[in-house]
Amino acid sequence: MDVSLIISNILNPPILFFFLGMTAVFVKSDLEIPAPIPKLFSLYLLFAIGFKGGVELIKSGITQEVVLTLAAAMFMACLVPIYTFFILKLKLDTYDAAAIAATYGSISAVTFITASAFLTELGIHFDGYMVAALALMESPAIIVGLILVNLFTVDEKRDFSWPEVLQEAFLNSSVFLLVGSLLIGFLTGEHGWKVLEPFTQGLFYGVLTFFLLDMGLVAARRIKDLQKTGVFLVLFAILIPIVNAGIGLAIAKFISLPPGDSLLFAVLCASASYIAVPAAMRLTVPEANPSLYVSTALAVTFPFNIIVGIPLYLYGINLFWR
Amino acid sequence: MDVSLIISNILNPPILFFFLGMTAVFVKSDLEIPAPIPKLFSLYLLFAIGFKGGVELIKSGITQEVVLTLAAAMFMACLVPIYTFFILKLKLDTYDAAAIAATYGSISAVTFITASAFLTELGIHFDGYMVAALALMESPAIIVGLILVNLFTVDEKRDFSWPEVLQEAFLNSSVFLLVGSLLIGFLTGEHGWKVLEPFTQGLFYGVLTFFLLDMGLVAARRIKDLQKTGVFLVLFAILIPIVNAGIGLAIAKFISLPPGDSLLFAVLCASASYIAVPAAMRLTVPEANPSLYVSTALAVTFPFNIIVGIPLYLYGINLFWR
Amino acid sequence: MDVSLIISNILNPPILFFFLGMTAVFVKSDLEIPAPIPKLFSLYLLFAIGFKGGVELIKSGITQEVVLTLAAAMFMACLVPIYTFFILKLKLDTYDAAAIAATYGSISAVTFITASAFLTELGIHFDGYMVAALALMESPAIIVGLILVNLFTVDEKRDFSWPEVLQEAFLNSSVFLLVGSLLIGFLTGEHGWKVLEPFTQGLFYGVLTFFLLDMGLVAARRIKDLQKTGVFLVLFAILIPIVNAGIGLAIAKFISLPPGDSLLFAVLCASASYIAVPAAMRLTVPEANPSLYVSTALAVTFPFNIIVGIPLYLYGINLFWR
Amino acid sequence: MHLVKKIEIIANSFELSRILDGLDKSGVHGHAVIRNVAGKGLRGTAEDLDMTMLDNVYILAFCMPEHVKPVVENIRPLLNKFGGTCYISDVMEIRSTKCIASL
Amino acid sequence: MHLVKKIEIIANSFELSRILDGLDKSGVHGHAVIRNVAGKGLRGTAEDLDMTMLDNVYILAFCMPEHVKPVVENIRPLLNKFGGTCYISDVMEIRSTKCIASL
Amino acid sequence: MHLVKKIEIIANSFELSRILDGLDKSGVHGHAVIRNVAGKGLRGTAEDLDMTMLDNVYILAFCMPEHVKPVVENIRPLLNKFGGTCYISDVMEIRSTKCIASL
Ligand SMILES: Nc1ncnc2c1ncn2[C@@H]1O[C@H](COP(=O)(O)O)[C@@H](O)[C@H]1O
Ligand SMILES: Nc1ncnc2c1ncn2[C@@H]1O[C@H](COP(=O)(O)O)[C@@H](O)[C@H]1O
Ligand SMILES: Nc1ncnc2c1ncn2[C@@H]1O[C@H](COP(=O)(O)O)[C@@H](O)[C@H]1O
Ligand code: NA
Ligand code: NA
Ligand code: NA
Repeated sequence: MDVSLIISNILNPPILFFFLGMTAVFVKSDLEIPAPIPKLFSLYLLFAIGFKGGVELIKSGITQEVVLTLAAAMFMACLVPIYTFFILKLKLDTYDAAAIAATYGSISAVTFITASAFLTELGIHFDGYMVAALALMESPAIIVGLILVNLFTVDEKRDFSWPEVLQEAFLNSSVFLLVGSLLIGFLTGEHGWKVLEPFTQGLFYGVLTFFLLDMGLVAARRIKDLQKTGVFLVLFAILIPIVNAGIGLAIAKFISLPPGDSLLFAVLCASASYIAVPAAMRLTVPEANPSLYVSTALAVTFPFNIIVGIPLYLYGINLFWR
Repeated sequence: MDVSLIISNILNPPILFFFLGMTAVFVKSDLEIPAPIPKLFSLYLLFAIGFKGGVELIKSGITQEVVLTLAAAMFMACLVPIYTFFILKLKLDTYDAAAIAATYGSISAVTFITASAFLTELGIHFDGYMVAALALMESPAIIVGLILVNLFTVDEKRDFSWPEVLQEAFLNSSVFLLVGSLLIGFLTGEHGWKVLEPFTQGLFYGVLTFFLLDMGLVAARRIKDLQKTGVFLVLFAILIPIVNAGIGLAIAKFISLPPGDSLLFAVLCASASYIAVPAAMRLTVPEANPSLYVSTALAVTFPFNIIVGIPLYLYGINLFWR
Repeated sequence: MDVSLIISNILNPPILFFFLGMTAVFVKSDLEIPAPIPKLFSLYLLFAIGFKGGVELIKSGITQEVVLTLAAAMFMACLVPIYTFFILKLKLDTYDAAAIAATYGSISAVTFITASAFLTELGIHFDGYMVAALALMESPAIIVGLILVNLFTVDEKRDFSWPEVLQEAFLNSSVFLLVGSLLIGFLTGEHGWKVLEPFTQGLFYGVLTFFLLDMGLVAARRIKDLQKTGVFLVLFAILIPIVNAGIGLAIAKFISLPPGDSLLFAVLCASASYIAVPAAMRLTVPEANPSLYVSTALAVTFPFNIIVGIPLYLYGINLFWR
Repeated sequence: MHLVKKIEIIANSFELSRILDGLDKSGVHGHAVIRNVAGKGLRGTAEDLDMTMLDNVYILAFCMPEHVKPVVENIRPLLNKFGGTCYISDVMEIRSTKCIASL
Repeated sequence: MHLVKKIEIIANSFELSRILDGLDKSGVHGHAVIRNVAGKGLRGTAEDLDMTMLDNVYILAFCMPEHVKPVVENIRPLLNKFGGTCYISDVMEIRSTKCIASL
Repeated sequence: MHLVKKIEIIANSFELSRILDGLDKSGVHGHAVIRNVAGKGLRGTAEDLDMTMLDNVYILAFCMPEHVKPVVENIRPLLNKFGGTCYISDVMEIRSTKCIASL
């Protein structure tokens, strides 16, 4: 049953194009999506998912369920970086541990989007306000990571300014565009949706497919970095997502989220940031080694989640939600 | 009534994304639409609007109304740079005055497109041949501006070649693509329209929205330049569009244009060029200061027109057209 | 009849935009499609055509007709570079002759796509598996060209590695993306098609149109190179496509292909590569002069095929297929 | 034609605004910036540009020789903290009205 | 390995064809052009590249020392009129067949 | 502040990986690459970049003077075969901790 879900997930164009991208690197094809096209696609995806989420949020209203979900999202975004930090400290220094912990406390929008495309195809409903949870979970881990660095390094006073850090955490382009599109969707509602639909809905699946082709290229190029990161981090990058998804599912069950929303919540908990957090970490914790936190998130956790994780978590939901 | 129009205009995705772009700059978010994506979008918009205009022109035929409208467009494109030149000369030297006058004599295609999207949404009809007026009004102001410079500077003989100037005025990429697409729309008619519709029509509103996000970023970045331009130019950049729209509406009434076409004509008169004319001025009047003519057109007149101007001019039409 | 076909072909948006691009260069307009937008469009076209071909291949199954067509494709991809090599040797040295022969032995995907758009418009059916023939015909000519160079140059041992050449021939980005998309279309079938349709089908014609605008720019810029190539090569670049199309049609008739497929097969035989082969030749036969093989393929054969060739070959089919 | 100094800096794009501030503070008001530079340095490759937003920029600034010292003082701490390299060389400037004469 | 001169020009993109013509006329037939250069000079920032089409280009040309004078004579009027800067420096060229020997 | 050598290579993009290998083998592990460089050289213009995939790259590598000789030995055959140019010049590096002192 699990395996059949995995296979039906894999036989989707986006996942297959992800494999195609990885294959291109392995066979040394010169295929590449030239910059800044991937950037355009990622802006488009944030715009489309945010806008759609906003439109659905105005339809559903801000119910108790919404508030509970957002509180749970906030909770997980703080819990994950703290507990993983102590696991990582076993093997790594404070800087690297904090940076990786922050990476896993935050989320990957593309993983979320892939999961929502998967649900759409299976005909499982999910709520638009999950996009608000996505937006809410991007930033806290950056702050938590930085507080951890400050608590656990005693030597010299680190010279960074909190305003700059908050800026980086809450106003970086991903968060800003996502939240902005959500608000605009919220303001323009059904009316705005109708005029934008051919753009935000019609192209969505195709752009995601093309974008995952590029993600495959990027992830595969990072794989050779994994030799430097070592077995510990590779295991970490596979097991922690499963644990986080498990905690996420337990919370979802506890606050009685419907199956679709639960899957998305689990995916948010399980995913790791490879854009916003790495950018913030380069700036705020320059002592940490970027190839550690980028490579684990990008070359292990991301492929694991979209290929195995999403159907696996859905399998868990199928077991416990009936 | 006016205010309710403004609000219904503002609550549209394109305008809201324009605000989002401006906000991104004000809160120092690192959001940016990487080059050359905005260029692609602006080529797309010219292509789509030109093609659609051509298809509709072949349907309506070249009637007396069309000829009258184009004559009026030509008239305004020559009148505006001349009369504004003398106003500007009160405070500025000949070079700057001529360059700014040319900027305001020409038009902004995106303002026109935003107005047409606004009309579409309100269900107000407008004619495809207005695109021909748009195309016609881009270039004359460049020539007029240059003649003014030649008449009012006596010192040394300016070494520029008329062929080069005409080239720059009539064959710059915006004019060329717009006119070319118009012709092709005209040639292929309904048949061509059908095959291109998902591309030119389906995506139109979405691309406009995305493009206005970038325009918001660009306009906001220019706002700090306004300190250097001074109060005179800022007032000029708000009042002259209103005056020009007023003249435009009077002419439209005089030649009995229907409301939708009248609005578009007023918007053409009111808008200022921030691409074609600045590029031509750098080349033909290098003595003028680009930040004066670019910043007024981009950071004042453009936002004013799309936020306040378009609904304001429509309000005027609602008053006088019944 | 031939002329009316040519005219109905010319009055299509893609061809008209190709002319518009050429005109832009001739009148020295500064119109340009900035890099890497044309690259994005060409990736999109390969993706869309490959995916669609795969989906249709799974519907039709791998019949005897398919196998025969692919065998014929393979045959022509080997025959053309060999026989043209000896013609070219009359006037050129071995390196240039082999490089140009390889160029004409391979194919141009955009010519194929333009032909398929032309068929779609005329309502003539063609089979999805022709895309497999397209994919199959890209690479062999590179290998054949290289063998010819090795056979006909005796002086020093050329230092190149066959693995590198095979890599370049079979894993270059065009071939890789086309074959990959074909496989994915094959794997996901009707189901995958439905979710991707607005992207791969809806935008197809529009992107092709935009892309041909760029091709017009590029082809026209190359035209001045033709002075250096001389009359012999210009004649070659017009006559050889006609001969190849003729041979292709004869074979198509012999294996009883339906009219639509026959046209596409003739177009494959007639077209010359201006991307994959030139890139491979720069690497494997650096002694050859790139402007010879790029300019003939791009500035003569490509325009000839899309403007005159496609309707001409269809005229031939109309004569003999009834 | 007179001698000026050429300052070349390659650094991560997130340092750009800080470096330009540093130049400005040191009295160097002109600069040119090339984006999307790939590369490899002490901290490994930076080729997956847009994905990870960790692309490099190449900053060029030509200045009077006396500005070099303040520039180095302002830029070095940034490069030491965030990575990046800075090089200085001699070039002749062609712009002043009399430069032809001096050839 | 022999000494050649390196010419670096930063100017607005609309000057590009004129500058390349100037180089060509001066006998410098090789050049390399990098587009989309942002920057700040005497005439203010030029960062809103595509919107206003006022982006800069960075032109590199390596040439024999004797070509420098004609280049300067041809390019300077353009730069004076339309803006932009030009710098010249010394580099060693590695291309001729015997260059290894001279190291 | 100490003297290093600056190596500038302009070549076709398909040579890039080979050239970087050559640098690496010669002990030069840092480099920066700018893509999409248009230009004109012995083999004609290369401006139709994406269409024909024949665009150039501009490679910058700063290295110790003793590395120049092996670099030249490794790179020259490539440039002779596939085209492209290589230039070498002197620059001062600002990075080591004591560089301010030496000014
Ligand atoms: N020796 C070098 N030559 C050229 N570019 C370099 C060199 N070292 C570093 N870089 C560039 O500077 C960036 C940052 O260097 P680093 O701080 O050492 O990681 C690298 O990604 C390269 O683009
Ligand atoms: N001192 C400088 N160093 C580096 N680039 C400069 C300098 N001055 C000017 N530039 C570049 O040249 C362009 C035109 O300069 P200008 O004509 O002074 O406005 C600017 O936008 C910069 O990109
Ligand atoms: N003298 C030169 N100055 C600057 N760039 C050059 C020069 N010669 C060649 N190039 C660049 O190097 C590329 C390859 O040169 P080539 O191998 O001579 O065709 C050209 O396309 C130019 O971009
Ligand atoms: Na997470
Ligand atoms: Na106007
Ligand atoms: Na062929």
